[in-house]
Amino acid sequence: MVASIVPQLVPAFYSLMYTTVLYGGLIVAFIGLIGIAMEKRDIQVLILTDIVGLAMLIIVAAVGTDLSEALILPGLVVELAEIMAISEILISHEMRKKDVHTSFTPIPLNIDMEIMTTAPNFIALLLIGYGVFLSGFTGGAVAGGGIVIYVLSRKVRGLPVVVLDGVGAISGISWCLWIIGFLFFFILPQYWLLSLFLAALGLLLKVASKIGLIGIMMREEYGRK
Amino acid sequence: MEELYIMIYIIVFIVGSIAGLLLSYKKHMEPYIISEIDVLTLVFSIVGWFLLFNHGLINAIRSVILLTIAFFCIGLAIGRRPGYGRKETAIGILIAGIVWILTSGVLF
Amino acid sequence: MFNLALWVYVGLTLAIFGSLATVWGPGVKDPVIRTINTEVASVGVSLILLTYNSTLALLTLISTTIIVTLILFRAISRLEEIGADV
Amino acid sequence: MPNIAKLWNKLADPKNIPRLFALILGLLLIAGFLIPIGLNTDQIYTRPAPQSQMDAGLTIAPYDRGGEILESPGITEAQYPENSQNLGWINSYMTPIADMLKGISPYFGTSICASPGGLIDEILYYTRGFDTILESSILMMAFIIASWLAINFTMDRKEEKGEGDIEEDVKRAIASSDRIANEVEMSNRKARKKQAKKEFR
Amino acid sequence: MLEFIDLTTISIALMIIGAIGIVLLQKPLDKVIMVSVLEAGLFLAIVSFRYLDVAFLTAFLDPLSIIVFLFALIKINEVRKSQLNDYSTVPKMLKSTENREKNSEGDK
Amino acid sequence: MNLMAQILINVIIAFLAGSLLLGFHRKVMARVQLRPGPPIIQYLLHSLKFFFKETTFPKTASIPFYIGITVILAIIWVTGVIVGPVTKGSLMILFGIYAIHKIVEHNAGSSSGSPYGKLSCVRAVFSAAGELPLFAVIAVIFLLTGTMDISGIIAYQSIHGPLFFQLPLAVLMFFTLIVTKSPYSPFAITKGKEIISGFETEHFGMLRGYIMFSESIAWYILLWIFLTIFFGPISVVGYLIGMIVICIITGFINATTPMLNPNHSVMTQISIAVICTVGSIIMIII
Amino acid sequence: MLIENLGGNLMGTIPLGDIVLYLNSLHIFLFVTILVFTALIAISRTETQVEAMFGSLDENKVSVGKKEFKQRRFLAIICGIATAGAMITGDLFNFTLFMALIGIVNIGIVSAVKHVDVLNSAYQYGLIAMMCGLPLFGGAAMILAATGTLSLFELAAIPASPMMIFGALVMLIGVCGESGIAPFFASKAEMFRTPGSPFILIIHLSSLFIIVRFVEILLIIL
Repeated sequence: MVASIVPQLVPAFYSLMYTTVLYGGLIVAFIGLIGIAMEKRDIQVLILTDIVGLAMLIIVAAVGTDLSEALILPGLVVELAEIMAISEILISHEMRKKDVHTSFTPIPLNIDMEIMTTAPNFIALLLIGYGVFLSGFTGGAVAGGGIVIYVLSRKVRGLPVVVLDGVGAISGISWCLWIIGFLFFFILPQYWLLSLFLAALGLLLKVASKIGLIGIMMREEYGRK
Repeated sequence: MEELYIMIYIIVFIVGSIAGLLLSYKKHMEPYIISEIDVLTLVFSIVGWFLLFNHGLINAIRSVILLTIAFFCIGLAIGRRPGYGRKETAIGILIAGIVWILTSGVLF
Repeated sequence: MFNLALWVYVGLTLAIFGSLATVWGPGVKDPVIRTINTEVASVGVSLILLTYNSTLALLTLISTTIIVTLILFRAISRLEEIGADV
Repeated sequence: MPNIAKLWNKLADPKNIPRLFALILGLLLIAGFLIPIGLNTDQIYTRPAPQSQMDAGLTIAPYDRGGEILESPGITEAQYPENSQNLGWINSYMTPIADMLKGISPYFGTSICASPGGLIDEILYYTRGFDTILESSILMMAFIIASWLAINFTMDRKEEKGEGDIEEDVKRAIASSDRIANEVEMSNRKARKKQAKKEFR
Repeated sequence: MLEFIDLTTISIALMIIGAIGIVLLQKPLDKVIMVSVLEAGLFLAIVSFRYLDVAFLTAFLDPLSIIVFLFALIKINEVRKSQLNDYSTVPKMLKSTENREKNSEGDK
Repeated sequence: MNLMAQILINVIIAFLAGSLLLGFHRKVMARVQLRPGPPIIQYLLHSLKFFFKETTFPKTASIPFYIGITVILAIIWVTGVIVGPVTKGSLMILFGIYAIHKIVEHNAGSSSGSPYGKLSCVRAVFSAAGELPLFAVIAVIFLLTGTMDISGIIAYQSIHGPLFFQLPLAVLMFFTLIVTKSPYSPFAITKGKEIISGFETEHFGMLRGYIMFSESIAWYILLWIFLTIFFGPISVVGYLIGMIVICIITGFINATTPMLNPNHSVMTQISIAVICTVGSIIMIII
Repeated sequence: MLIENLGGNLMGTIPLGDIVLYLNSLHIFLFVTILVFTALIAISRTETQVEAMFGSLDENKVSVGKKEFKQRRFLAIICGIATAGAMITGDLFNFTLFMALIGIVNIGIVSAVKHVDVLNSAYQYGLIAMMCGLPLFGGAAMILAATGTLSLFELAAIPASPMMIFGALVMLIGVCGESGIAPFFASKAEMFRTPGSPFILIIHLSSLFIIVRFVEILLIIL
């Protein structure tokens, strides 16, 4: 019974498909990389690195074990974070290059979509609730998506810096929470349940708050007038 | 212990060089005069190089002491101001080399 | 039940097709079009993850793809506003 | 020779470097087609064949790894089982809500296993927890960089007057949050009016 | 004939149509429509794999991605329009070349 | 003899011998260029002199680092002596020490705030990009001998004969590294004369003394490693002759070649590194 | 190949589940050095770059602002700690993660400066760091697929197969790109033109140490 749940060796399907999938991943990576090699404009290269990241996911997933899935999960979130940081550097670089005296506040957007006034509250609530239930990286991403959409749809133009700092503080605290959880696993193994919850919820809070940050940064772009 | 001796040799060589430098500066204030052979330097050079190559010939004294003296003398000869002490060194090496070849039995 | 390998092939096809379209597709000089084209490749990857039963990774991928798109669009629109020639 | 010199000089331009890197990496990856590739089936953390658990009708497919909640550990093939004393307990654990959900429908395996407890937590927080710490540190650093840049350069540059004046920042923040509160209040009032009109009609 | 029309075939067909549509259609708004077709295909695929919760979440996140697309597109359109208004007398090509010259100068 | 005394003696030997060799190197260069050149002990006298000079600090310097970096430099090379001649430990550690040496060049240049230092600091990054691959020669040696311990490599050579004949390309690679490290070399972009003294420009007095002290040790250790890992167990006289010969050869090279532009320097080094590594690996396999 | 043959005798391990950190004399040397440097960074102040202006007798001073200083110091310390971790880790994937962390922090350290050229090279370096995700993680995954393990202790005992060598090569390219070895040196070297000597020091230090460590790992795999 037990042996049937988890096999000793990797199932035949994975080992049969491995070569195919790996080759596929290599092809995708090759296409993306050659595209980068041929591209000259900065922003285009940034978009193309996304493809390279996807190729990485394929190559890692091809192994087909629980470990490979555990390696994918954070990798995804990291990819996201790096794109975020680098795009920000690109923007600030271009701003520095231009004249300092021109105004850089985004052009206010004037759209009135029915869907944006009714749906987001519900969807965001649902997503956040579901994300909290899931916890961990996945939950963080889902809940973060909910927060983003909420912030995006509300009229929150001009949210103060303090809020950003607050979000940062939450994520810092949750980080500590979670490190404590991790250490508990090895120092006091008998409290594994407690450490499990510390870790899971810490990570959830951290990822969600960080992704929510994106929403706050977006509010200038899409916050309506 | 070998390293200790090496250190002593190097230090002695350096002290000899500094002494030689000071001596030659005292003797020759003027730059670049390729003079004839200086006898004192020649003596030091010959003694130094002779001892360096042939310390095995003298059994009465420990070779370490002989080598120390040798390095000091060599330093005195080599460490002269630029331009001085070259010929002396060459002669010293030549004589020491000839003696070494004759005594060590390479030829026979 | 049904042919699992077929799904993997479809996923790979979509991924390769999508990346090709992103790199050399029609009209990709416009960064907006390029960004939308990456969606095809990401759906391909999603299919592969689905077939490999990595459903958690699939969930995470779907939700991060949206956010990445958002970030890229922010960068694009911001740069266009500044009038940067990048 | 002058050509090589020119080429080398071109390499000193930062703009060319990512492209060169991409080119070399791409070519190297294509070389992977020449190499015999195969999956070693003796892996750690193996998983069942895809869809086999779903077809077997297990309630928390595809992440059922055996074990009973707080009674017996599940199965995990870790690299160093001797380093993890509670191996397998986590992937058999379920929160009460998850347990309830498990009873409701057989199609919620993924979300049940994503909530605290479950296989992924076993790997992510316990056996390979250090990896996860690093990953999320990367995340945190990236966000710190991005948000720092955003606050200091890319957002609200118009209002930037004195650099590094915290008091000024706080004042401005308070003022702006006041403004937002007003705005929100106004919009709420408007919405209420609209609502009232509709109801009245 | 009808045995072809099962969940698998339909979802694959939807995805392929969506993919081709996304690539071939040039206007961004058309592309967004095709994205929703593609994602519907993915949704069907997930359903055919019987992962209800994943399907449920996908069903929520898909519209969100469409909303994000729409927002961004409207925003970018507006930006482009406003820039066109500013430089209404200047053709677009000319403007970009002007920029390039400035850059190459700056790079020096 | 206990370990401390051995370390002390070896450090003194390395310092004195290194300075003499550097002085000799300078003499060779001078003779090649038809100048009389300074006496051989001049370098040593210089380094001793700096220990008795007044030490001043620039107002703009990044203070703990500005001072600390010279001390770190001295410490790492003393460690180098311990790992090398004293205990005959792992080559990897020497690789690490060499990497820190590059860091010191980098930070000594940047911490003063001087524009020359800054240029030298950027060039230190350039040169590190080229020199570390050259040091990867140790990987080739490992592939052949299966060990990283210097004592192990010596033992291997006493059985199989010197590596000099088995890995000629690796010898070339390491020799390029030695040329790079020698003063006035075509690759020494961090200390090029167009940026005054490079990273040392703003270090005076005692700090400069530390730098010169460590540089002579570094030169000695580098030559010592070269002779040890390619020529196997050789006697003191062998080391002496080998070091003098290497000094003469590098002196000839440096006296007759101009300094390369940073990019060219880096790319030349990396080309040599790649060609020699690949060549050596092929030779090992065949 | 035995692990002991590379960096001296094994002095101890720190087991954290599947990830086992281990120490030998090389690791201790690198670890202690990096921590010393990090401590120095934490207490040091930045330098002021002074240059004479062209055509007049004035001078041009560039220094680091206070806010910028705090941010960069924080990131530099994190970078130091990450490098220290990478020195002692005994797991392949863990090592690549440390590398990725170092990469992103390196970008962060220079991202706050005002020079346009430096920002540009930071961006280009950032692109490389993102692309490096593929060779690093992908290479590690290939080695995992070929051997079924990521632990360096296990890998040391397994004889190298072509696929492992390929994975290691792919990883090597990733490390070269991320640490700015020639021919990819330019984008990284240009980042060093900014003031803030202690912080840019750690960028260089981390990349050099990573190379030293990676050479060891490469030899373990082969």
